[in-house]
Amino acid sequence: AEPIKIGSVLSVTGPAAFLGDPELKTMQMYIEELNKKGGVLGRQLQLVHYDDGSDANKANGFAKRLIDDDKVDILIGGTTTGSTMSMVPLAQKANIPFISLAGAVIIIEPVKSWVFKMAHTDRMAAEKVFEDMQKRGISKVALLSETSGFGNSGKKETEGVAAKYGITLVANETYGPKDTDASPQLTKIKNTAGVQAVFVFGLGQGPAIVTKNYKQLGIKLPLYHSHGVASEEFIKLAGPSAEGVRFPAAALLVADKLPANDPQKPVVTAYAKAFKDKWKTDVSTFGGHAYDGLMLMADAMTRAKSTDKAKVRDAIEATKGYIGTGGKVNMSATDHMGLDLSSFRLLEVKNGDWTLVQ
Amino acid sequence: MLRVSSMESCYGRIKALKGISLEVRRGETVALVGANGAGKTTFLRTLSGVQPMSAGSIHFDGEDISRLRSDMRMRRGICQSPEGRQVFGPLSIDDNLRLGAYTQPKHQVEGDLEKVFAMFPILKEKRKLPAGTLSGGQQQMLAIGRALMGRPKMLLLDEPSMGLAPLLVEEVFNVVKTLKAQGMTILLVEQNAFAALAIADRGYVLETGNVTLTGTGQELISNEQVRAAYLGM
Amino acid sequence: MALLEVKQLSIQFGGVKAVQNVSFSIEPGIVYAVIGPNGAGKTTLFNLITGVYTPTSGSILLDGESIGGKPPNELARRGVARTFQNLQICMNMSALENVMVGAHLRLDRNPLKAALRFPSIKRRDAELREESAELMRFVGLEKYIEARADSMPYGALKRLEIARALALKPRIIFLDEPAAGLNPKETIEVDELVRKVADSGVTVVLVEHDMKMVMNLSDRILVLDYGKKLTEGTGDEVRKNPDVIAAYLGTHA
Amino acid sequence: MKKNAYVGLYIVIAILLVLPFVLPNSFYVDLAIRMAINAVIVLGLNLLIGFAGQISMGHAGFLGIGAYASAVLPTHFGWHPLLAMGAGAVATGLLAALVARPIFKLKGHYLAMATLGLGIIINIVLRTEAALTGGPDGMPVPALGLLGFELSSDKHWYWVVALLLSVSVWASLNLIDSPFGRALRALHGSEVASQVAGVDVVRYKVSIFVISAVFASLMGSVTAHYVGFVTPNFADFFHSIELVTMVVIGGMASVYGSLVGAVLLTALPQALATFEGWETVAFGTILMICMIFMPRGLVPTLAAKFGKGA
Amino acid sequence: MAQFLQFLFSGMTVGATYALAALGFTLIYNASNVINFAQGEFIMLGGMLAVFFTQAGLPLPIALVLAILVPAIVGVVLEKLAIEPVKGAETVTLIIITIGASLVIRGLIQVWLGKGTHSLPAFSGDVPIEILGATLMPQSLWVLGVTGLVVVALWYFFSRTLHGKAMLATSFNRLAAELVGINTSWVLFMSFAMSAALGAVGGILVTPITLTSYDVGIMLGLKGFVAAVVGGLGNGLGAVLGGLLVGILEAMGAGYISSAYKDAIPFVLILFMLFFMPRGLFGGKSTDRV
Ligand SMILES: Nc1ncnc2c1ncn2[C@@H]1O[C@H](COP(=O)(O)OP(=O)(O)OP(=O)(O)O)[C@@H](O)[C@H]1O
Ligand SMILES: Nc1ncnc2c1ncn2[C@@H]1O[C@H](COP(=O)(O)OP(=O)(O)OP(=O)(O)O)[C@@H](O)[C@H]1O
Ligand SMILES: [Mg+2]
Ligand SMILES: [Mg+2]
Repeated sequence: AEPIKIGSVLSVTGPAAFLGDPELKTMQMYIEELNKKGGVLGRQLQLVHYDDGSDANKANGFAKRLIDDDKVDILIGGTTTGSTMSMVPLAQKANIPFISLAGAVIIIEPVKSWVFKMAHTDRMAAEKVFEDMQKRGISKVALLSETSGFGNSGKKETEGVAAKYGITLVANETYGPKDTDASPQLTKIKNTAGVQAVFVFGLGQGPAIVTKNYKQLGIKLPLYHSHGVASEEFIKLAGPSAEGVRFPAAALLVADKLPANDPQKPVVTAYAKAFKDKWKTDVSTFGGHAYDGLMLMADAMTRAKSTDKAKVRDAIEATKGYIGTGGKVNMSATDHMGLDLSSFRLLEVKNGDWTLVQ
Repeated sequence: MLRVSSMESCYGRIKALKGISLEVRRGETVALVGANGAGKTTFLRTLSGVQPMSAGSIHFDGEDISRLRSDMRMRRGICQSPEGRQVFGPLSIDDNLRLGAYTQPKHQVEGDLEKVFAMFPILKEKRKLPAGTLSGGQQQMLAIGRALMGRPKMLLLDEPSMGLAPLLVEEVFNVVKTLKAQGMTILLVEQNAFAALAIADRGYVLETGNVTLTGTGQELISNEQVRAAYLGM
Repeated sequence: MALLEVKQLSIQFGGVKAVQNVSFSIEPGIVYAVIGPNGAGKTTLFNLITGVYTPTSGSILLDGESIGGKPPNELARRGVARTFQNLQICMNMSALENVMVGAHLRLDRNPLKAALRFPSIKRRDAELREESAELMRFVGLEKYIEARADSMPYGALKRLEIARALALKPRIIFLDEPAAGLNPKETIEVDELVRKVADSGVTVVLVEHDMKMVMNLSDRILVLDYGKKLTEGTGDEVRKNPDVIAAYLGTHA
Repeated sequence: MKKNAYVGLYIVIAILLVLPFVLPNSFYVDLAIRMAINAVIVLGLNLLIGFAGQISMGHAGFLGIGAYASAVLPTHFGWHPLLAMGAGAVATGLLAALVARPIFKLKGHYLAMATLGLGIIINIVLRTEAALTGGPDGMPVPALGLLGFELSSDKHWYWVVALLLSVSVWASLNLIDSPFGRALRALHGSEVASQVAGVDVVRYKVSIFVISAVFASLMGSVTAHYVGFVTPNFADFFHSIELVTMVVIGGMASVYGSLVGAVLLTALPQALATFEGWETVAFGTILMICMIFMPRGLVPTLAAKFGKGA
Repeated sequence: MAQFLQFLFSGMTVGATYALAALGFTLIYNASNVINFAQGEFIMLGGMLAVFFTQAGLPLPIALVLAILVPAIVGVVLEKLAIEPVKGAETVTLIIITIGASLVIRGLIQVWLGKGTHSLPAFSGDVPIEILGATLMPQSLWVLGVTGLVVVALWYFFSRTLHGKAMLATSFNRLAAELVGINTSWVLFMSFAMSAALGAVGGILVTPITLTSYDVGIMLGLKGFVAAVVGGLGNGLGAVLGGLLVGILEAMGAGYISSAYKDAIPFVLILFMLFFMPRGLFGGKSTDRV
């Protein structure tokens, strides 16, 4: 039979390569694996992938190519929110299911009939962090966000939910994704009266530099990050400065530390092991989103017993209780992500390793 | 000392030299005359190795230097004062002259500098100024001085009197005469054909990339064709 | 009234006083020569009058109107044209186009009309092409009408500059060493050329080291030395002036 | 400029007429549209860089202004898209005119750096004013209606853009072979010479800068409507460099070179997309090889080789 | 006061990395008038290779020597293969070539060493030095110190030695340089080797502060170019001051005005400065005459 064509546009190079790279690796690895097991619906899977270089305009062009020229059956990808959003109108127009791996809430709010997303939202990250702050009695927070799409959207959501947790943002600074120093911003925050904790919303090496600067400047306040630091690389880069940093992340990152009865345990340990064995690099939760997207698709197609686009879409929307690396997914007509706050775990760096904050 | 046989050189697809053969003996002064575009400048540049030669050969001091890089030719003693002066504008006059002696041993440089300054006092006066601010004629002096700093065995002068005041034209021709008397070999391209031929032992007439006439300086001066075409008489 | 009047003109570069308190005036229709040793300030004087440099002090009057410090394009508008001692040729264009640029001010320069290919513009351009070719023949460059500027020998480029300056239809033209790099025969050609230009009513101001040409052509001569005016007069007066002989001419002329 | 310069125009038109009927699917139509849009921008930029010899490394900034005018004004203020497009062009023109005078005091690398800075500033503003522009993630752009009928299908877009391109080529050819165009080329060759000939050098530099900026802005608007989504990448430094590269690869001061450059460099990333990790290396290598063997650009070098006018 | 000082230190540290990049530009520009947009990649190579060789288990001194030597060779290869063949081409052509080269270098490193970010341990530990309430990292002193040394060395070379003058002469007038017997190919060769090595040294020095990955060269190259132009192209001291100026403006901008616009602030000020100093802080006056 004809192979099932999976079209994907990922940011494998450029500023968001940090996310896109493990996503692509995961897709390649698991498509191979699925094919070894006989594929889906008895058909082999074929990945058609293009790298948008973290440029949303390119993503738009490639999405068109996937739909019109490659004639793929489904779209998985859009590493960044920008890329995703530039592809959304095309998917909607072409009536093709589209599973995004990006984070921002706007992807699924308002709901777009053909668009789903796997990653936790930035709003959830902010809420998870604020929840913990609330527990510790922190109410005055300084926000330091990155001027990338990720950080910018995170900033907006953070500002939006702060009040709900009784938190005021007494400082609101930004740094650039390629900055090599954030001491001026941190100095300013340090000298702001009343700050009780600092929340950094960024991705990749930026947060590591911020964390180092934080230590250098001798700031003693609790430091929170977003789920954007959820990879081993962060600890390596920030070194001892990372001690005590807290951030929300999917279960994947602490696969071996999960209690044995955690429903996600088998999924995440298997994925983490497979990924490390195959690529000899550490896992990141972003690769996990690709895994979830792919498996969800396979699941939906199996349930739909067809690759018919409308049927697959309906099947995805009907997903209930699917356990992925990101958590338990319960989709519905009004919720195209299907994750709740419980799917996020709060981690803390202790002795150069993650620990679960209970 | 110098033997050039059937030299050819092209700019793109246009052949500017079409097989020039010429000889200069040790201690001789040879003048090259010809109308605009005859190829005099091209010839000198090809000799110095800054313009590619597409055919022919150059022998200097018995050695085939046709394939030699320009700086190696300079080291063999071929120095040129180029057309259009080509001074190093932002560098001082002093530095320009010192660079003229780039291939020479250090100890002789100060002495040579003084010789050039004696020849063109104005250069000494302005020695710390950037060469680019000099007037046209002053730059011409600098170009000649720079070539002399290289202690040439054979000096190539491309229109050395261009833009010089009458007094200095005389001076430059006197310099050429003196150098000649000191035994230097000189290849002189001049529009001031009369003066050039007058001090030259021999001359060549170039026309659109070919040598059309040759003879001693006096012969050429008295040649009717030359008088009509180049001397305006 | 004098066409051009220069009063107490000076300019200084750092410590170098290149032109100092120079005054003179030029009557319309004559050939006026400026001579002097190398570095006397002749080119600088041209640069001042044609607006390339701004004077440190002094005034320049064209038709009684002050033009000191006005940009060159403004002066071109008033009929001032020039050539350069250090060639200024547009090497990215053909020889003919170089000449056509000289006629810039006499054309309709509206970009919109040009982009829409108004017939009037096209017609005028075709005429100008003819006119410019004619000018090239006039300066003896018939051989190079089709040539690219960057493939022309030095001497030809000198004349191309003259053609370009003439294309402006100037009232006064400044020639900086037009005969440099030309052999005696070619110099005579340029000599005749300048004569023809002057005869057509254009005032010519000439810097030249070829004394034969200067004496032949000029109605009046200004002699500069070290940026200062040494003397001014007719050819004969200047030739016999002992200061001029000592500073410039030598025994030779 | 020879008479046969216009022959190329007829060939271009002929190709544009035939193309939609031979392209296998709408992806290729899409590619053709993007090529044509880039070609128009590059034509304008080549007037500035190739003909007038003034480099701009910030032109994507102007493109960005146009694109965002078309996105922001209709979305947030309910403007008609055509009005927004016009407003973007006017704003770009004003901005370009405002900065041009001081900027064009600069030469060479100093000019390059100033224009680069200008582009970066524009980009940062678009990135930062997230409330209006959607920030780094960009924002959707409403569809463009023309005389009551909405441009939605690729074919419609194709014909619009093809017409724009043909007109632009024609106008560029006309312009460079006019007194205005000659003055531009002359000031490239020698500023004082052209000034002495009466060319108001500053004014010409400013005019062509403004013209090319407005071109870029308009085409930015067109792209925005066509793609339906804008991001600050429209205006970023790399895009500026990409545009300059198109000019140089195709051939400076060559109208048809602009087309060739735009077509090649729009197609190349698509062609290399399947190289998986090696795209950057391949792209860089191709750039270098082109420039090393054809330093004057494709069209002028080939034209010189086969003895035709450029 | 402490706050101001902190901004200043921070700006100087960042600025010194820009300055090191700018010095590389200066060196090549002075020999060839070429702006080498691949300069940033040499910096990247220095850092990445130092990380790679130390991780590969080589002893530190050998790792560092290799991390400097390899980029130097890359620089020389670039010059021989890509710059030498197109001598006399237009500036933009050369710019595009060096951009192409930077893509190739970056791409190869990406394929070879991956996209990860890496760090090197600081040379003299991580204990910040306190000065009047502000802190400065010892590594910053390394960067500043080496930058200072390089400037002095370059100044001496270009203004006091004949070989330095010969290099300048080559950039001003290649034809005349050849006529006075300068081997211009060798001059270009050396300039690329030196600036690549210099870039690599810079890369090694700044990695403990800035971290490194295959794509850090883009930003450093860009900022280095800006710094070199601000200082006045071709002037070593200018390059350093330009770098420090950009760095300090960014830090002050982030601290006092708006961190969102901190990258734009230096550009705005620089544009203003260029209007009054069209050839940068120390750019020589034009000596062209007509
Ligand atoms: N860069 C160039 N490109 C193409 N052709 C050129 C170039 N330079 C010179 N030529 C051509 O080569 C021929 C010889 O030129 P060359 O400069 O050697 O003449 P010349 O005898 O020195 O003239 P002049 O007396 O004017 O200096 C001329 O026909 C000229 O048109
Ligand atoms: N831009 C400048 N900066 C510094 N000095 C200058 C500048 N322009 C001219 N000078 C100086 O002014 C003096 C006059 O130069 P100018 O070129 O006017 O001489 P000239 O009379 O034309 O000489 P020539 O006959 O050699 O062409 C020279 O000493 C020159 O060094
Ligand atoms: Mg000549
Ligand atoms: Mg002069």
